[in-house]
Amino acid sequence: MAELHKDYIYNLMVKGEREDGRAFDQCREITIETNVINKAEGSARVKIGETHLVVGVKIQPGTPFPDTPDQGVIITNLELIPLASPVFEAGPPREDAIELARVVDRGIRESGAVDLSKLCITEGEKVWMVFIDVHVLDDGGNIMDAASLGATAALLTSKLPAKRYDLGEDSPVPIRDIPVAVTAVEVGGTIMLDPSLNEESIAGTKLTVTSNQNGDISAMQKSGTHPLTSEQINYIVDIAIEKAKELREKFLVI
Amino acid sequence: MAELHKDYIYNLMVKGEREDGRAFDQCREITIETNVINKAEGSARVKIGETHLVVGVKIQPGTPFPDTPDQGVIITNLELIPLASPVFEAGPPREDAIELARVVDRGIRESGAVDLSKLCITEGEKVWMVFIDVHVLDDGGNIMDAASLGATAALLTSKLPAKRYDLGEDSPVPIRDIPVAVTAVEVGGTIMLDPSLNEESIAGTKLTVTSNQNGDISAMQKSGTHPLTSEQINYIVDIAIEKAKELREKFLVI
Amino acid sequence: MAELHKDYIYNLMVKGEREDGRAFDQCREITIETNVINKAEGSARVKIGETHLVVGVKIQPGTPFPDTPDQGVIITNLELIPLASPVFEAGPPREDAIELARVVDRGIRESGAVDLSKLCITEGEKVWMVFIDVHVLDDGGNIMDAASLGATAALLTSKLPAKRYDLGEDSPVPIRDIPVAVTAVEVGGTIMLDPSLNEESIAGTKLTVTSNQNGDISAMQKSGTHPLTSEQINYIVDIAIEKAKELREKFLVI
Amino acid sequence: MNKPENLIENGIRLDGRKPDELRPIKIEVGVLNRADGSCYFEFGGNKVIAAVYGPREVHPRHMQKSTSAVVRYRYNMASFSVEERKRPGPDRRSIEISKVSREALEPVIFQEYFPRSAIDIFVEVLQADAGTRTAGINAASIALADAGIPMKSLVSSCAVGKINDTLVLDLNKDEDNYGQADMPVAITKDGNITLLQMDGHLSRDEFREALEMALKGCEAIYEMQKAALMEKYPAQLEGDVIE
Amino acid sequence: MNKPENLIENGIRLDGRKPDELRPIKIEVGVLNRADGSCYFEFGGNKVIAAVYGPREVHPRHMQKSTSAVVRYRYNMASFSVEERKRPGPDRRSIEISKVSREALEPVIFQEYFPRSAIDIFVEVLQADAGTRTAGINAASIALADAGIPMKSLVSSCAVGKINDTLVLDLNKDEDNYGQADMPVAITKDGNITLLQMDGHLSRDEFREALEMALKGCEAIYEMQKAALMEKYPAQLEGDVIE
Amino acid sequence: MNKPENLIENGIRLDGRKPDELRPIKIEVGVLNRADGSCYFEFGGNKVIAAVYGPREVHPRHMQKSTSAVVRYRYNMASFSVEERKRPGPDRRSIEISKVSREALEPVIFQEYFPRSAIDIFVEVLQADAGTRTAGINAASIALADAGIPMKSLVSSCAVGKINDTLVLDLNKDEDNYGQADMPVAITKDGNITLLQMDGHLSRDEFREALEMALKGCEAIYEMQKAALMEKYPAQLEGDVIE
Repeated sequence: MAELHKDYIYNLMVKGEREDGRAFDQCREITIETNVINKAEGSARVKIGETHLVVGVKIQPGTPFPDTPDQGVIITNLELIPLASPVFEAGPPREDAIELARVVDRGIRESGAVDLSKLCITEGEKVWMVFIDVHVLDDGGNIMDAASLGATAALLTSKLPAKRYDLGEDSPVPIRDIPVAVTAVEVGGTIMLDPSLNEESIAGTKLTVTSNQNGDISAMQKSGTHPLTSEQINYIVDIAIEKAKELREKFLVI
Repeated sequence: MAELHKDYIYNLMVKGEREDGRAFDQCREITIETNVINKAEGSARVKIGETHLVVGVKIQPGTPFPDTPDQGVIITNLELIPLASPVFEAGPPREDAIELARVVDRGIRESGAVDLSKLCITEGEKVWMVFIDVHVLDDGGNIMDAASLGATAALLTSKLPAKRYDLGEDSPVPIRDIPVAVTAVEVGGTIMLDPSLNEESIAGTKLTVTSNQNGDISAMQKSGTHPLTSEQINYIVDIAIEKAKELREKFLVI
Repeated sequence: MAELHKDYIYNLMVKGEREDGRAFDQCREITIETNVINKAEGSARVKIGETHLVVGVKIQPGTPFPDTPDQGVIITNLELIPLASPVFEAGPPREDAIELARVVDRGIRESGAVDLSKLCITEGEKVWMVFIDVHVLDDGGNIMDAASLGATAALLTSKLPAKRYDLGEDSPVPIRDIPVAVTAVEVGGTIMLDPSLNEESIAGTKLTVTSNQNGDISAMQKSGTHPLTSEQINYIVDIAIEKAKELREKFLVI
Repeated sequence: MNKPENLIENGIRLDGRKPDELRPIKIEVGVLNRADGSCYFEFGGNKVIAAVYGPREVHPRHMQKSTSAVVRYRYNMASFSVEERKRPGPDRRSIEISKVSREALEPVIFQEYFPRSAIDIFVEVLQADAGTRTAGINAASIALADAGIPMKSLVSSCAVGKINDTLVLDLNKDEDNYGQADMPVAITKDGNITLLQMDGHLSRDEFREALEMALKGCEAIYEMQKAALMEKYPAQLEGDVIE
Repeated sequence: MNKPENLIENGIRLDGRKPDELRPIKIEVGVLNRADGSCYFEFGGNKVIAAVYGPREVHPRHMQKSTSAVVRYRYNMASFSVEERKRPGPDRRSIEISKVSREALEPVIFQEYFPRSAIDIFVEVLQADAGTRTAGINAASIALADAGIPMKSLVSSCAVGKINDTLVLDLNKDEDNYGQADMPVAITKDGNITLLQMDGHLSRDEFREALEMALKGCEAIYEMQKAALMEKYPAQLEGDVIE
Repeated sequence: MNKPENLIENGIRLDGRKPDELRPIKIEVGVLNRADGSCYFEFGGNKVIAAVYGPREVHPRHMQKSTSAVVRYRYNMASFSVEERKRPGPDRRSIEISKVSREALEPVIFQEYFPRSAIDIFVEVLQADAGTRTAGINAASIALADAGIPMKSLVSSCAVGKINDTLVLDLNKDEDNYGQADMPVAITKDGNITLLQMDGHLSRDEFREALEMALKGCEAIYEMQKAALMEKYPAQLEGDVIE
């Protein structure tokens, strides 16, 4: 983005405005469509403003980790493929893609969203492996929240494909909680939710807060080089938990 | 190759001639020598004009693919090592090497040349893995046909090394058909078989046709950016099948 | 190092002197501290002059190689991490790191230092895998000898962690010999032991001689592009065996 | 699905199609914001999306061509696009498909208009059901037009196969798995062939017939591609090369 | 260790610490010869070593920034630093830690003083016992000062966690394995937060309390970092930014 | 072969050789068309081929040396060259062999004649039977001469080993597998040693004797190398450095 445009956004912000007319604590329009990929055990297409991605969940039997022989495995991947942005490149995932994937993963794992013990088939030998793959198609900013929403929505519609592997009847993935990640950016002291691509490009820091059904926090990640004060962090935590509640009720009822 | 030399070849061609005096549907001199590598289960050294390569077949027991538990496995590799040409580079195989390997592989696989079901040792557990490795030593053009000839010739002389693995007596690889690939190039509307390196460098497109003992086609691959007409393709198919018959009778009698 | 400084060292040498005042067959000060890493099964910190490295030995059960079903496995790694020198780079080990690791490895393996047959747990199924990892922290020259000393010292203090894997009581790694590597460089016809970084940078060739308790040679490696005469080599072998004896007695008594 | 006894009975295929019938096609032009041109293409059970960036700078520099644009093509399958999860990243199959797909499109692009620059084509397969490379080429061809890249023609692609000794157009997954031959083809609007691959078993005569059948299938697809572009760019296309 | 019944009893943790007590810390400044600055840092059972090279030339060139230095950070665990041998080389975890650690330090470095150059920070974990990233940041911050890199402040880092529903400072390995939450934090001397990660379960109120606790822990570490530097550089530090 | 009781009996080795006898050698000079120089070298059961390209441009540029040529050496084993199929691509062993082989040849090449350029040596092992690195160096040395690279001398290489407490020249595979020591050596025509590696067990005296034995073996090989070149280049070699 040109410097001039950055100044424009910055000046708007000083006047309390955003380029697209939103309030600072307002998200862009969100649409979620599930079961969009019939080869996947669960899937969701998420659009937040101009950001667009598809999450597919593949589930197959595999070997448990030695230290958790009675628990299933969740593996989250996210690729910033060059189709989605002129600045993304082919090749092994870079640090931002890895960070995004790991924060989505921790949100799901740490919230206990999936009851891993129910993914055990034969202790120590065979468990369900749940692969969550986030395929970003259009980067319009705040991939983090879109990916998190997509992952949760896809999991909510996923089935354990027991029949295919002669392991009985198919059943839904055992869901215990519905984590929602909400990201804010800080720009010159102002806090804004759900940053657009332009806003991201002038922000010094993002803070992602993933919260549970009961309003507790299950994961957080500060990303970026600007420091935050305790007050800013506490403020973001508060509005992120509120916003997560809204989003959960609107989009993620089981 | 210098532009001037390209023009020379092109002008010759317009006059109906080739640099080395061949007719358009004539191959260069071919020599095939088998059993040249005693550590391999089968091997062949092929020279077509200035092109020179060695194919080695290694066979060892391995696990079948889950979807074909009663069939052996064929894996074809081809490396364009930097020894063979100033333009080849070390490193993982590039798209041309991969394409060559895959076309050789499909020629053998799709023709049913090897009876894969006879490569099963214990269903679902142990089958013979046949590794066909093509080692190009000198690139004088038309590696494709040399590699295909070498792979077939090496297979025809290969043994299943049962003794070494305490699996009974050695026996020949079960051969059912003898596929032969023949490649033509198109240059300014003219079709030429078995292109030399210089001819390849001015050709817009190659077409490889692999055919069987009974004259049926088992694999085809167009490679290069010039379009071909239906007529050109049908013409190439016809002469490729004829030439394959010749080569089979001359070099590949079992 | 600047050319001027190279000339200075070279001129000193011609006068029979070394930059740090040592005799040509004298090593720098050596300190070895063992059991420095409590997560490792054995470890040693070695300083030779300004060179500083840590060797950690990890031991865990694994599968034997098919051709030695009744023997444990030793795997030696050495990384020239960018923390240790401005000229080291991140990434897969380069040829010098690989050479160093392999010479350390051969010194231990060929001397029979570890009784591999006693590392067998169940023939053909389970053996102890001994991983020797050399972590270079400061390159002050002659990493080779420091790594070798560290590897041997760490092995001498290593335990087979049988308890952790329910395989009985812990026991020391079965040691049969104590190999010591000693490296000399040749500069303009002069032979010097234990080269400092500056001396290494003007040396054309290094020769490492690893010898046993009984004074026999178990491994040698010439490294570098200057040729050596038979006389030079025989001289180095003689002083290296002497020096190894000294070092063994001083630092590596069991 | 286990191997069915017959893939075609009384001239009707298992999914109800006639031998020379294409699967349903759905085309959306310009579906992405960041890309210079894009296209979403459904071809039966295949869902692919193509994006075009360029002409733009070439990185790394040594890949530049001084007299024409470099065309690059990356065919990639999403991990979840197939029955058994696919490991992310390129494999030998996708590298070969990328190569032949690029070569299927290069002849129609006026590369010499853009020396030292790159035209990057990315095709992502979101759902696969046999025929992904043909779907990708169809999508990419539209995405190139959507990006405003000057082209001599669209490129249209479909496969012909053989099942139960019958030649049929546009194999689906089951027909591909249990069929006797598969032959993907791509053509320009003049019927010049820019992609041709085949594996399986075809006699010389079957091949001739199959090629004719493929050309007809491609022509039908070409009309749909043109219609989709006309809908998005009604004015510009009048009398244009795309037509 | 198998999961213990209680990780804290009567306000005393299994290793004898009080809830708000840090593990013992040992700092050595300037321990390496080749590096421009270095620091060995023991933090309970963690043993890490940090080295700083720079400002120096940037390779490859295209990574240069024309108006400021590039800061690079490589967190790496020695294969023998953990119970189960770690494969050498970067993994996803170490790549993420390198990123957030770099971002924890960048705000205090006067990067604009050194356009087109690189400041390289290398952190090697020789022995790991929970909290390696915080130990690494503490060490790196001292190594930067030892290298003479101009800085606005030191950066100090420690974690807060939750065990048996009690918030505790600076988790050790067992507390981390069997605890309910872990939250590493880093701050500048003014209390600005440059690193914040969390996973586990914290209520909104617990979070506020945990953050306060972390800030106090970081302040205590800051004093130790300053003392270690004062000991090495008694004269220079008088009235300096480090103070 | 299982371990035989004796590898040598009454001074005769299992393959019929005397202790100081080399295996049969076959040399063909200039066997490749594309390479600037090449040599096919059979050494007992070893079949290797060496190619030399250069002096030529260096890619990537930053590998250039401003005052001399860069010599590069790539030793590679064909997948089918050994009993158990070898995975394609370099491994740690081949990287080390490439390094010491390059260093065995560099001292005889007039590198300073060709600043900023590369001399690339490629050695492919088609069939392996112990001693591939020595066969490779012998072949590469001839290929360099065939390419017209100015050299001070040829380099000649063979190994000495110990079997049943007897020193023997030029181990074959079985002797290598079941022997007590292996020591590959390479020398210039003046007897200067450019390659020396050893593993196994040799006393100080055995080592001295082994080294002498290796030098004699190398000298014999040198004569064969020279003869092969003389046959190809009868005129030029008169009075030349190769002699």
